[in-house]
Amino acid sequence: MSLELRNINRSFNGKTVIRNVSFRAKQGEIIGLVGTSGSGKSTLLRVISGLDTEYEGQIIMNDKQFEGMNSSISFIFQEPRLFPWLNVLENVTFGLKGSKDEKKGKGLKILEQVGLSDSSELYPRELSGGMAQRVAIARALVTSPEILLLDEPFSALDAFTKMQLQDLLLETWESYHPTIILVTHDIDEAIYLCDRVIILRGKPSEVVKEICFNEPRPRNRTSSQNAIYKADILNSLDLTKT
Amino acid sequence: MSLELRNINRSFNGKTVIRNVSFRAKQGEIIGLVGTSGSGKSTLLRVISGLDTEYEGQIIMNDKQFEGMNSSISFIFQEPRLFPWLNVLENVTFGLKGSKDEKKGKGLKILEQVGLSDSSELYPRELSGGMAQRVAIARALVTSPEILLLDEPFSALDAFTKMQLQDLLLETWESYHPTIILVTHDIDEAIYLCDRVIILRGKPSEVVKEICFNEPRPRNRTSSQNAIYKADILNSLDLTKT
Amino acid sequence: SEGNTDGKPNKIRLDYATYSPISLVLKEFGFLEEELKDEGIEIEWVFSQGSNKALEFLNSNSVDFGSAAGAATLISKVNGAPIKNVYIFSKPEWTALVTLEDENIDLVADLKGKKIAATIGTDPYIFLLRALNEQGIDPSEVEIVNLQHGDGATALTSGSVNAWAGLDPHMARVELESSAQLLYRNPDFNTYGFLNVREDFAKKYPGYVKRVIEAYEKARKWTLENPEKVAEILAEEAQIDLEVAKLQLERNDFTESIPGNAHQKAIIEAGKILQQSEVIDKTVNIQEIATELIDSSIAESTIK
Amino acid sequence: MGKLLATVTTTKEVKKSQKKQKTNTLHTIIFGSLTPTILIMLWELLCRQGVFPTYQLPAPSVILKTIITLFQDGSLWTHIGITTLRVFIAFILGSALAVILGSFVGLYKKAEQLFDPMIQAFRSIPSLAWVPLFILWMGIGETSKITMIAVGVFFPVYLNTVSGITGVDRKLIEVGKMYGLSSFQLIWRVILPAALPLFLVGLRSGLGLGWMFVVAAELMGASKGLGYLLVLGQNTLSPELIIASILLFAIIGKLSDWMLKLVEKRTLTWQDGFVQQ
Amino acid sequence: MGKLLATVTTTKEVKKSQKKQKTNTLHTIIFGSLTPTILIMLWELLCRQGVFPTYQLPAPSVILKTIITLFQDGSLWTHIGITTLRVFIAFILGSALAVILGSFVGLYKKAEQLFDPMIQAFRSIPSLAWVPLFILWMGIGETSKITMIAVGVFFPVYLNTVSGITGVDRKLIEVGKMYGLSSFQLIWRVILPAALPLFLVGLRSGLGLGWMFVVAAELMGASKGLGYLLVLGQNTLSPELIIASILLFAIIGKLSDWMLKLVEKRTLTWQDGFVQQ
Ligand SMILES: Nc1ncnc2c1ncn2[C@@H]1O[C@H](COP(=O)(O)OP(=O)(O)OP(=O)(O)O)[C@@H](O)[C@H]1O
Ligand SMILES: Nc1ncnc2c1ncn2[C@@H]1O[C@H](COP(=O)(O)OP(=O)(O)OP(=O)(O)O)[C@@H](O)[C@H]1O
Ligand SMILES: [Mg+2]
Ligand SMILES: [Mg+2]
Repeated sequence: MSLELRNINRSFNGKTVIRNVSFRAKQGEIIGLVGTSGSGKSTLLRVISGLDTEYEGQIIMNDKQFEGMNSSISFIFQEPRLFPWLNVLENVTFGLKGSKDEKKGKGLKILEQVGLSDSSELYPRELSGGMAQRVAIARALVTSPEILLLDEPFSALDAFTKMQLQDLLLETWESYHPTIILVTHDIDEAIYLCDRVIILRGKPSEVVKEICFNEPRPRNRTSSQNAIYKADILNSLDLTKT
Repeated sequence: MSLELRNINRSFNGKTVIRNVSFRAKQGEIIGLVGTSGSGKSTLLRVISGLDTEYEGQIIMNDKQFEGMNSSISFIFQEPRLFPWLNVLENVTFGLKGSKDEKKGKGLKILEQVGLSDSSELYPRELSGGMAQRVAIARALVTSPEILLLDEPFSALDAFTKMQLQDLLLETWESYHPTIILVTHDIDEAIYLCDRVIILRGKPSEVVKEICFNEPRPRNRTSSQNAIYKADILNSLDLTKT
Repeated sequence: SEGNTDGKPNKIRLDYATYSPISLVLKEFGFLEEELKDEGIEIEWVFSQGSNKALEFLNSNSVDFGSAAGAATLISKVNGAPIKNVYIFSKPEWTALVTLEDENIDLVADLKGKKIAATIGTDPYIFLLRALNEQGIDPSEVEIVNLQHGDGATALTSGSVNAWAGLDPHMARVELESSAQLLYRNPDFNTYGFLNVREDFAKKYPGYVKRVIEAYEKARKWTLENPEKVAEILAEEAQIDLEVAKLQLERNDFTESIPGNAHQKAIIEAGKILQQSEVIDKTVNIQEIATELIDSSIAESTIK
Repeated sequence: MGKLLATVTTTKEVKKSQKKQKTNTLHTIIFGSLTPTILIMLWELLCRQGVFPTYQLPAPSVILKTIITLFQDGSLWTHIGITTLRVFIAFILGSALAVILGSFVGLYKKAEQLFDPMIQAFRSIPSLAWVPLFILWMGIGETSKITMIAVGVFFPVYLNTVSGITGVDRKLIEVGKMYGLSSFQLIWRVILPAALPLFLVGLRSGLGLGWMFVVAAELMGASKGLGYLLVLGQNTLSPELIIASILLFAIIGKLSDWMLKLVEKRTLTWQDGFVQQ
Repeated sequence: MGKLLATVTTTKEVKKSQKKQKTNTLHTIIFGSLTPTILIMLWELLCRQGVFPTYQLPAPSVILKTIITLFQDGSLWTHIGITTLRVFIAFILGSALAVILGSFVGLYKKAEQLFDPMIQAFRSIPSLAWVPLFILWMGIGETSKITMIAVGVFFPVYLNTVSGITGVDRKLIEVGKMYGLSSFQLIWRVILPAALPLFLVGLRSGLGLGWMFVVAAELMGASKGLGYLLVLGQNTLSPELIIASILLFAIIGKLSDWMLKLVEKRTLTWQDGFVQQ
């Protein structure tokens, strides 16, 4: 599904947070969204998801204007947002349709992939921070959505687990090419995963820069080109320079 | 305040999570705690803080055995844990004693330092993820505790803000030399901030390695020595090797 | 009520009630206050919603004088209440059997197999049982539905029951405003209005019991002389129509105020019926208790 | 139903849109009084048509006349005043006791084992049942009346306080503990605010029950008050008095609840809850 | 107070330690019956000493005898059975209606404006006031009795349902919406579970009020039931019958509450709340 944002503006209590954000994501593209804390990245994802309707501007999906909810979108929120009354497996299969066994099968498979097979019976209060985040990731990926909105999905994971899950995301992408919008503050991650990075800056924040990475995937995590990209992005983020 | 752990064991429902963890932190030392997701880092901090008393082993502070709570410890939890009914300033000054003006003054000063002067009147539900985390950091630092327990304090921050706050932590440390235990999954961060990194691994997890960094602070974020350290830590973390 | 050393109460507490018009008159004109003003005795008035409230107040030492139906007083006495009857505030015909015109019930005998509302243990209930008894109908041949007095009236007029053992002023009101009519009346099956005093008070301050009775007498005389005005007072106090109040008063006989044999007989009859229906324990000697309850001496010596 | 899916906004934003609605307050009031107005009109009509005879169910106009009469001879204010005062005092006392006991029971297992079983047992005893006992223990003065109403207030407040406390997020309590708060401070600064939503519902429930207990209270030798009016109406079979007092109960009860609801709205602005569509 | 500071553990761990306590259940029961036992012994003593005369407050032994007599002639089971049945049916009906109406009012602003003001007004009308109206509308059969009890059950459940719903964390609702849940599914799968703690307190409050409304219900022409026993006791001025029925109310009310409490414990194991010391 292709996705286009046209002149999105969003204000809270009269204070504009996002101004005139426009970009287009082709079907199957992975777009990174980078910006300092409080620059409106989560807000933008909420606008795209349809959860927030108090914006100005247009959201266009597959060339049709779109308002309200769309069940082919999955959203990994910045917090895990697990249902405390469901255990890990039930949380993961929450959005699945079909027979009980089918759901259970799919759920267990994805739990295996995020490394939580042992924990399928635990309740959210018994999970570590990173485990909860992995459950949230599993819950979003298991429904095979056409558009994936990821809000810092790997932030609570150690370097090692993080790499595994980044690769899991790429595998998922390989299998049916969903469109992915990935908010991240890990620039290496953006460079490793994305086709393009959009940088938000300013108060209210606007798109200040777009950087395309054309290397074919799978990419090298430590190529020298990466350092250049990284410096470029960090430079664009730096608020001290205007 | 010096801090020593002796043979700490902790089980949940009969399953041992941490086994025989012992280490000693000198007064004013900054110790990093690194391990994969679910390896018991947060559990260990809870044991040290006194919130969790169902452990086996001993905690010794300033050479006295210690049980229960100790108000000279501050804890930044893995989640922001802000009080939803208090605004940002009130959250930050929650643990302060003294006159109203005094508290407000201190609160505003630290909010300035974490870059949230504009947001002192906002309620937690109006904050972005990174802003909430910065409020939690401010709340912990403002009381000038003798021991600081930090559980992935900078995980929700963009690269740029993260660096600023790492420097803020070092400044705080310079001013009165608290003992700091820092759980992190950002290895660069550990190398930049810590005197020593302790690596937890296994199920149940044990201390598998300690690495000391002897460079004087402030350190260079991109020295070549760092890459070596980093490879070393990543290697120790890698669960595929046993 | 806590006495001084010289056998004088600080305060006398009386109840007043819409079913005792004399008490309303007494309160309205303050005869007793006037009488006892010089002695510095305070008078406190307590409103009684019904016989059993008045008796509850007496039992809990919340009032010194309480107005209740004879039968209710008897039941309370059987249960051991330390009270005695010293005065009769009226010979009321406050209860009768009521039906609606279109129920086609003309005789008590027609009640067989019908639903009748009554409040168990109260005068209307005793009246119903005695009326049935007179006709040789066993209580088990009718269906007695236990309803509070006012609810019985509502149940009757809305057709939930066929008949109702009614009580004034409800009865007067439904009579005037609906097609309800009195099926059977018999003033002698009513058990009189008893003014009771706590034994404790009577023992301590016999003189003041007398003074209260004197004041009641004064109010009674006034009542007899001014029926119109009494109706107004009643209508005002009970928030009912003047017409209803008048009808209710018509059925009250205020000529006899000294307790005596007639009263004793009435409550003994009531007591027997109550024993039959197991409201009062069968082993109790009603005769004895009735004699113990009614003390006519003070009234006799006060009223010539 | 589909509409529900449309928007979720935070309370703050709703406030903004409520500002828009301020001009629409009138609209809300009109909307809110729609149902009662229709019902009352229907009722009047049916009475005029003679479907309900007056001795059973008098017309609203008759009831209004009764209220106006009471109002004109000045006794209405006395009745309302005394009952409101009783409920007010009892509400304060009852809920204070409920908070204290509820906090103890919520916080300490020993206190729960000691008190809770008894309190739960008392909870299902009808108000009328207390009347003779209260008269016995406390006579028929204001003490017994106020105690009776306070009993009504007590139970819902108690129950909600206990539940509120045991439901407070452990995570927040831990923060309080890290700052070395004493038990009292912990209750005051963390547990009570966090339990506030449940506690406020308890207060509103308790107030409602307080109004209900007025009748039982005023059976104990009252000669003034709304409960007295009601029972008088029942004892003298005047339906207009009964219904007039029911209406007065409804109106005053509604007003008092509305005040609590305002407090609730004020104190819970921080809640990031579900927003109605 | 200092003890409170000691430990906070999660519910799961407490369960473990509760296993230890299973052997101590006896201890808990003994502890819980401590207060009532002492009170009853004191009461018996005072009665024997003649401090309370029997016509006011009969001794516990006398009351026990009354209950045993009722039990022996078999009527006790009828009284208890019929009242319990009424309360049970009314509880189901009343709380079902409360959940439905409460969900609508909680979810939709329009529904709130339309119904809530009226419901809040009705909430403070005493049970006794309904009696004549119910007889008028529904006669004196079981319908009016069950409706009366259901009215009592309705209000707390309604109030807590509405509050529960408006207090559900917006964040969780958003997750439900992202999965394209219909309004009904959203209520069933997200809102109700999340509002469960408040809702369960409402149920318990409602059940308690149901028991209280039994007396008013059984004023409407009952010839059996605990409320009937109580009113009979009041009409025939027999304190032992009054107190016997109060005791029965207390015991059965407590039992029914205990069952709901078990349900509460079962369904709320996931709660990560404050743990009593
Ligand atoms: N409900 C709200 N009410 C008021 N202000 C809000 C609300 N939600 C977000 N904001 C404001 O909007 C701005 C952007 O927030 P947003 O959550 O989009 O930031 P972000 O880019 O995701 O930051 P982070 O990286 O820290 O998560 C912030 O300044 C925040 O205070
Ligand atoms: N309350 C609890 N009940 C049961 N198990 C628990 C509980 N808390 C933690 N655990 C288990 O203990 C283990 C360690 O958890 P902990 O939160 O300490 O991990 P962590 O090292 O902080 O991980 P992360 O980096 O993901 O935050 C996990 O396997 C978790 O499931
Ligand atoms: Mg964000
Ligand atoms: Mg952790």
